[in-house]
Amino acid sequence: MTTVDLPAPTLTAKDFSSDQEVRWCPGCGDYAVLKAVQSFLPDLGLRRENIVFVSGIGCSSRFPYYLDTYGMHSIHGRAPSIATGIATAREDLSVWVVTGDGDALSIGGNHLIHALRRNVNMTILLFNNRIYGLTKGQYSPTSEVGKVTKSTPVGSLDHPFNPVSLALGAEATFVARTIDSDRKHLTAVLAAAAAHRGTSLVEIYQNCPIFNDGAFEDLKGPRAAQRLVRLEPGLEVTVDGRTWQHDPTEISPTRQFALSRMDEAEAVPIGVFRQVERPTYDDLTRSQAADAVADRGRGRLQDLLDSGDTWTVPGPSATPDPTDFQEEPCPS
Amino acid sequence: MTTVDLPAPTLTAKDFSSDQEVRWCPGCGDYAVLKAVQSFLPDLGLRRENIVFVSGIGCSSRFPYYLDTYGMHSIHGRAPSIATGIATAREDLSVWVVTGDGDALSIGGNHLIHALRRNVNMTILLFNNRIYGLTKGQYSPTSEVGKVTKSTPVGSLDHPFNPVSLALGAEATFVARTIDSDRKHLTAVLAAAAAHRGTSLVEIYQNCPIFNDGAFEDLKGPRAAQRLVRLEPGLEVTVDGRTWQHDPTEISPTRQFALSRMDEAEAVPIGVFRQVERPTYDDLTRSQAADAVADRGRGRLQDLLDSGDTWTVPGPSATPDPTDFQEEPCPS
Amino acid sequence: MASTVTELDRVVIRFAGDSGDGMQLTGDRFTQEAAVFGNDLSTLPNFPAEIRAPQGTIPGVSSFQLHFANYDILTPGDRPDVLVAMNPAALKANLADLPRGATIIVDTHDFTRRNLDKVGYDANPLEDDSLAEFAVHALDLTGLSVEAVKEFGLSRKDAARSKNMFALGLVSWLYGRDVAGSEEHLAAKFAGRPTIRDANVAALRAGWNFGETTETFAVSYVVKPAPVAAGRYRNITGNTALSYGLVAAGELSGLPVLLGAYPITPASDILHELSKHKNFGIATFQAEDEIAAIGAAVGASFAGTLGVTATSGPGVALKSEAMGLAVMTELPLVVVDVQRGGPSTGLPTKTEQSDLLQALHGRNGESPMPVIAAQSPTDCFAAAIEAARIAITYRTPVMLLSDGYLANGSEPWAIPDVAGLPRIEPGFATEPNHDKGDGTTDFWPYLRDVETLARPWAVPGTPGLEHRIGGLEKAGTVETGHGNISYDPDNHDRMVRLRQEKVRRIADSLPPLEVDDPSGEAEVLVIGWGSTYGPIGAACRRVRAAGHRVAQVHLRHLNPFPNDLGEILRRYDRVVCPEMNLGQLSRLLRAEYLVDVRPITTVRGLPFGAEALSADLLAHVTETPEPTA
Amino acid sequence: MASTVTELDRVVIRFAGDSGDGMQLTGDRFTQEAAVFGNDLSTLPNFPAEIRAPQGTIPGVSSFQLHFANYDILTPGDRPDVLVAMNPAALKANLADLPRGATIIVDTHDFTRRNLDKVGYDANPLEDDSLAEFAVHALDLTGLSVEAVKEFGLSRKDAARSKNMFALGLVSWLYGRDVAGSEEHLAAKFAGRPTIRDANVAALRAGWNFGETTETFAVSYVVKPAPVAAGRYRNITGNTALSYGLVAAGELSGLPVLLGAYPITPASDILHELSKHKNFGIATFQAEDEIAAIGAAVGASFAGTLGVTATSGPGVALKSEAMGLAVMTELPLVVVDVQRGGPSTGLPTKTEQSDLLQALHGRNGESPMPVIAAQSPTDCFAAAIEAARIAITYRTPVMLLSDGYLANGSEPWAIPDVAGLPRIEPGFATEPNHDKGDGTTDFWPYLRDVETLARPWAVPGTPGLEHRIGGLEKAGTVETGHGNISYDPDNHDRMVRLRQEKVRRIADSLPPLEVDDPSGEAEVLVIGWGSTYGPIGAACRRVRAAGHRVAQVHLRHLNPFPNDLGEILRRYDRVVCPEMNLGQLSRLLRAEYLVDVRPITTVRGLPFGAEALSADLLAHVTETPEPTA
Ligand SMILES: Cc1ncc(C[n+]2csc(CCOP(=O)(O)OP(=O)(O)O)c2C)c(N)n1
Ligand SMILES: Cc1ncc(C[n+]2csc(CCOP(=O)(O)OP(=O)(O)O)c2C)c(N)n1
Ligand code: SF4
Ligand code: SF4
Ligand SMILES: [Mg+2]
Ligand SMILES: [Mg+2]
Repeated sequence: MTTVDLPAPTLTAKDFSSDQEVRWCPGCGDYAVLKAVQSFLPDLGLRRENIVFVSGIGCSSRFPYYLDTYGMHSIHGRAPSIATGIATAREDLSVWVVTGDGDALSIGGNHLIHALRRNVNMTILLFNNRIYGLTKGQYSPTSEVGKVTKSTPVGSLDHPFNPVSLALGAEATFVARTIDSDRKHLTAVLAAAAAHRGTSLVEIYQNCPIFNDGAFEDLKGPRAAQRLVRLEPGLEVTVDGRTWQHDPTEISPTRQFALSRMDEAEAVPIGVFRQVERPTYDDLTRSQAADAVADRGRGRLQDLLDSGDTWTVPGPSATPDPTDFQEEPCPS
Repeated sequence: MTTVDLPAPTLTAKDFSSDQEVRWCPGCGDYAVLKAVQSFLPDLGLRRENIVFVSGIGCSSRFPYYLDTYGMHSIHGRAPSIATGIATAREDLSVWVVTGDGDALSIGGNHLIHALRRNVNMTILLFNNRIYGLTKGQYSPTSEVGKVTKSTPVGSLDHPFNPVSLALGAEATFVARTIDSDRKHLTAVLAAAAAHRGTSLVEIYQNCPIFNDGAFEDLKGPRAAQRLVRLEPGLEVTVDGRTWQHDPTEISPTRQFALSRMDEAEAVPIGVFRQVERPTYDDLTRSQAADAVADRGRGRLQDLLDSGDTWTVPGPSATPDPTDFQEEPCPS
Repeated sequence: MASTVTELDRVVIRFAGDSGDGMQLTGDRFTQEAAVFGNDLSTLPNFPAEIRAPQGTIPGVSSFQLHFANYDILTPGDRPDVLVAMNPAALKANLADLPRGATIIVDTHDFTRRNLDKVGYDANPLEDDSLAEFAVHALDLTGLSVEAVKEFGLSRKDAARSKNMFALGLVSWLYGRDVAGSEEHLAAKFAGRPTIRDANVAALRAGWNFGETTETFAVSYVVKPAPVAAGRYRNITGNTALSYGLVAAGELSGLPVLLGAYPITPASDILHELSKHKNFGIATFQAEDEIAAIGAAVGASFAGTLGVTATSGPGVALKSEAMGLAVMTELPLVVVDVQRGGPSTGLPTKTEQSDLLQALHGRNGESPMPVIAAQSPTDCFAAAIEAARIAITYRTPVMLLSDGYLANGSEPWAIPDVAGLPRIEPGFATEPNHDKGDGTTDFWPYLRDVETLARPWAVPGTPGLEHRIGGLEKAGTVETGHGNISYDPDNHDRMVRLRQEKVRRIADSLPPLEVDDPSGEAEVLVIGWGSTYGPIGAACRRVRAAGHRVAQVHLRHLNPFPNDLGEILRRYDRVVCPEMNLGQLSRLLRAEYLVDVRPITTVRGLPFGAEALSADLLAHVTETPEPTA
Repeated sequence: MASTVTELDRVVIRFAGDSGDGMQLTGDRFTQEAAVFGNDLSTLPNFPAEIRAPQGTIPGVSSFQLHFANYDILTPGDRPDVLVAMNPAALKANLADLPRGATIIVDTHDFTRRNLDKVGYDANPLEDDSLAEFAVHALDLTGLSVEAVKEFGLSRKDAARSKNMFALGLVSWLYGRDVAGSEEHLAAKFAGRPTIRDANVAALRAGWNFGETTETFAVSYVVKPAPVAAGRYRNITGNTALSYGLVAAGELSGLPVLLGAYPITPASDILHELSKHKNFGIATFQAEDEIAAIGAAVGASFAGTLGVTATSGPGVALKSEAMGLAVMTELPLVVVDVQRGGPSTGLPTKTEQSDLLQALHGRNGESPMPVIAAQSPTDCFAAAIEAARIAITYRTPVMLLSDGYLANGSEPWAIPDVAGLPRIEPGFATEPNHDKGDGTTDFWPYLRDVETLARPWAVPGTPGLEHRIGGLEKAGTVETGHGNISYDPDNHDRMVRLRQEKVRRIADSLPPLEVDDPSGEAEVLVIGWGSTYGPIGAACRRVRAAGHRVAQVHLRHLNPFPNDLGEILRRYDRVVCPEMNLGQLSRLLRAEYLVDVRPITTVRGLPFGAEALSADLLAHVTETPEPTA
């Protein structure tokens, strides 16, 4: 979220569509998310030029090309670092990161958790299809154990991350989950994420019909009602035999974490798990700079160069010919 | 922990001391941990040659030089990956990682969380002095907000990680915390960690008298009794107004996570937070290999090369002079 | 029924269609038929960068080119004699590559207004005279296929998907190929889905029969088998051959192999292939990133396994620091770089040779690493074994360079007899190697072999050899091999030179270079490395066929260079070096030998065309020599 | 009271003691005194690699060498005329560097059996004749200091810690230096701790008085001021000068600066220094690793800030992939590499020039990046501004090479007048630049300046210029600057050459090289780059003083090379290139110009000694020329 208020233009989804042809596979969940984002962006009330989308590498990371905002399709896993630089440099931009489960949690895991603990102003959309799409179907850090893929012909061995638990363990201030197939829910979560000042992580369950079709089938259609828990503030939830009213603004993350472990049992919670206020890294950086100017005045270069122990050599004095001197007796 | 039983030799702490002079600053907490480890290693009942210590870079990462076992002082942040290779290659080794708060949580954060979720057989000793020692005192990802250091002359801005919370969010199977000054507790935690099959993370609060002296002073001496909660199975604990008996073997990490947030209030828990069984990555790798041999027999190279669609060219036939041919009419 | 059968020496055929049209399978099968028939061959698949680009668009076109001949050929061919185009996009994307007079077989089914618009065809090219200079066979392949499989009750969509098999059948007929092998293949592939199997076989047969019974084609062709040495053959891609080479290296050295890898195009298939061979003592570890991948390989090597990591250029960049650790700790390690178009993400699915300088210099400090390259898909097998030999013998990380063209291209491979492959001796240290002077001994991990300068490889678990290694400078010369950390200035200078010399000595283990100069009188030498071997060879043949003399030498070893290379370069008046980069080997040769090596460069993501390259070579060969003083 | 005052041209003095003895401070203060007095000077601090190695051991010795003179000098000196040694370890570690006849001032206090044993002295060297060839002053400096400060009631340990100030006072007296400045410094430094302040001042004065009143020293010395240009001066280290250069670049371009950095020796001080100047619009971001550090810098540059990242060799290795992204996206970026001993972790606190080839080639693909180097501590200021000029003008990442010697070494700096510094024009794009042909316009992010080939820098927040950039190949030539992803083979070839040409054109903006050849008749040219400037200059002076002719040229620009370099190299019969690596610049020059550049190399973690280097040069200068054909 940007804090700088600019006259809100009246834009539509179309204003946010670039001239590039969208190139995902037919049926890819990314289309639905793109549509939702394009439709939602006008609601931000921001000018297009004040929005930046940064992505890593992966199918989902093509996202910025399709939005008529500023954007960078960067390198694998590093989008949160790049976004950190953008957000720290500029307070007037709304900074978005688009990433995949491989991009964000495999190669980019460290940047993600550090962005979360720093609480840099950015909204991270993590497209979780539980597979590496772009490299044609290897298992990912969110794939279930035993997954048979090109790189694991007799099944994968490693226990997956739960992105929500990981984020909560990494001191995140905003964590939410939604699903590609539910446009309304997606949009609501996007709105909450964008409104949050700090790092917002939104995990989006996204179907990859080519390499991991149906990963979230259970959560769609008629069965969805039993399998999904739609988190709302005040919703009564029960985990491990304990019941309470969900409060995303609770400072202690312990109950939100407990919620994130629900899927181990029956139901999968979607919605906002956590949303707490904490000063953001970039705002603090700017306020340290402002304080420095307030305390010491805007820096003057000449003063800086002249600082420290200096001395003055008076009057011009000819520089002697250096060949007159030698530093030690000549060796030969 | 290694599963391969070898006749247990009778060794002493001295057998585990290498001929290298120990080179930490006077009063560094690392000395105490080294002594404790050297004294504890004989209890493992393993041969020296079956023990490997791998470290990254940092003051603490000098550790392997001082132990007369196999060892590698590797590069910054990468020790968990190297240890993963060692553990996956060899089931008969006891693999230890020694790392600092910068090494493990800053540059090496991703390898750490992936080792934890994979549950590779290794014991990670994380020396947390909440500062970068070797590079002479910059703040670290565990430094408190507002820390004045060489790189943050007006105070650091970022919210620190809680290594225990992070580990629990990263699907760890064994997480513990101890402190350099309490040899007995340290040894007991080491014993539990070493006994665990899988990735054990032990956070060790370690004093750096040079760059962050007294960071854990509160937890030592007379005040320790009020400030420390010594976790034991069955200990009655209260967090956020809820009371229960601590059970590190509980499969759901939610209450263990809650415990890890205790320090936000008054008391700092030390001891074993979590210790659950889960197949290890390296064991599973070995069992997939064993299954492959059982199913298909030990691979025969000739058979592999001969596999697929092959054909046979009968009888010897002279290879013609390639200059007799040309692929297309010559351009000139 | 065709009236005439014409004999040809060689044919280049390209199958092109939408990504979903199964062109790679069609190409693979036809390749296999040509191989079994005894032709020599070379292939060039070309994938779109997108997983599934929008249907019917140019970026979505997938193609497979096959060159087959009755003699030994060296390249997949420059320009297709035959194009099979399954839709307007496939036609448009490939047309510019066709020589005048080429044959085009086109599926008319998708030439709808909508599809034509998608690719910017104002008029239907099948209906105006824009294809006048080609021999066009416009057939409703889709319709014919649907008809052929209708008895199986498939959905229309599934029925239409058999059109690639119809096309395969038709082309097989055209070149007199037997489809029995492909039928078997389909039977095996769709064993679990009998309807699909039967439909595909039916479409395949229908295609063949269509050629045989209709009079669409006046002529069919035969390309006789190539005279090749007796033996057992199979068709193999570079990535598979490289993977097999790594399996072989494990067997030949008696070492288990651990591949640490993070998926990346075009190297991922090495991970995929090796993950199938767990019963060979091969472990594959899909790491969280490239750094962890090489980290695990280094750890495995320390533990007495052959550590391997496979990636492409961006991954090599990330592994730089860890390679330095392997250089410093002197552990065996094979780093495979399947090069692709750069810089940065670049052109991931295209080929290039632009990582050579990165391989040599992409590490901090003086960090010498042997570098070798494979020259053809089949050669990837031997190159992998050679990389392992150097790594194990000299205790050093080795960079093995392949590229996208080798990785996915295929050619027939005379399957080697395993018994004839050379063994590799790991020679683990088993006991203390240093006399302390007081009657006792201890182990010095850097006490070197005086000849190879290799240090001992003492594996955890070996009693009495406990030791510590690391990335800091150490006292590790031939005289002082205890390996303790040393900040002594003179020691560092000696160590830096020693690590360099150790790599240099690898050259002493190499056979003399083979210079191909049939006339024995060439004045111009063409030098290359890696996958340009085929195109350079083909271009040289052309130059020679045009009546000129030219010599060719091709390097497997890029660091160190073979001992006789300088002498060879100086033997010629002129040295020319074609590369798929901006002249990287040229620079290295110029710096090393002060010879005015002239680069010929292409950076188009595609191998050199033999035709264009031969024209370039000819210019150099026929240029008047500069007057020498 | 000394009987005689002798005048000297120059003195090299080295303070050595345990890490805890405060030798760096002593050296700094004496440097400042010499500077204020008007001497020219050059310093070489030498830190132990450990934070605090065990007390009294050789690895724990910290030293500071200062060369001061009455003329302009170029190096910190080869061999100390005076060694101040605070304990046995300091004596032993430094003795070998002393020339016969040197003065040794030694604190006898720590010459106990236990301390002698620690460093392997069987006998006390102060008591046998092992120091016979030196002028030894064995004094109980500690005892004298404790005595001098006893009135302040400090603990014995704290009292003893004032011995470095006692030593400073004594040496100040010896060279007739005023200690008033140092007194002020102590007063400021310990303002909050008056007892410590007073004790230190007392020890300082006691040391001075000790020299003045006792007859320990028969002679005292004077080194007159050096004739230097008028102006305001200060002493400055390379890291500080480089940091100031970055602040200046921000001011001169009007851009905010964001430094993304991860601490690493010897680059960390740049982060420390810049973090102090937040009131200049400088933001410092201590990242989680080197990759995130450059990532943030790239992001900041995209956002219209000058992105900078500073590290050492291992960090550069990690940044390789991201530098490729900056090359591909053509964003301004300054990457500072303060080189240290490699490979791998190597010798972190020592200097080396071994990252040159990494700087040029350590990225995947053809990934050209301008590379420049600073040649002295003060020159780091101008070098940083030049790096920023190139980065901003050409929209490219630039590698700025410094090294451990420049970073920590210091020399007097004629403080520049800010008004005289050249402005740098960011020239942000403000409006659409491309005519769509239908009467409307749009923005093409890769529509280049036809002269520099730089692309427009359009910063988020600018309406109408919304665009997307990335690491994939794009259509971005002068003609087709829309920058959309392109897999077209010919486009890629053009783009690869264009990125190379853009970097090459930087050479067109450079002034002619300055060749220093006082005789105008030299036949041998010595070429260097970076921190060897001083030692090469000093060695050339010696060669000339010995009656020989030699020319010197020193490169700031390593990529591209200046346009006139080839011509200059060819002008000489012989070209010699001293480097602190195994000959990296030599290789580049040989490859580029086919000139037989002869390397002189040292990799000892220390700068060249002028004496040894002049001997090497002399050998080349006096060698009989080979007969030319
Ligand atoms: C440094 C580097 N390593 C590897 C790759 C290859 N690569 C590209 S995307 C990707 C993973 C994609 O998975 P994910 O992030 O889940 O995105 P998806 O395609 O599923 O949307 C990989 C391994 C790369 N481009 N760069
Ligand atoms: C790639 C790389 N980056 C940076 C460094 C410099 N470095 C060495 S140790 C270290 C951090 C040390 O902190 P920590 O891990 O907490 O260990 P400690 O010294 O406190 O025990 C850093 C930044 C390095 N050696 N390598
Ligand atoms: S591979 Fe999967 S994730 Fe990628 S574009 Fe296709 S459907 Fe979407
Ligand atoms: S700097 Fe701190 S952590 Fe490092 S050795 Fe010294 S006391 Fe220990
Ligand atoms: Mg994915
Ligand atoms: Mg630390």
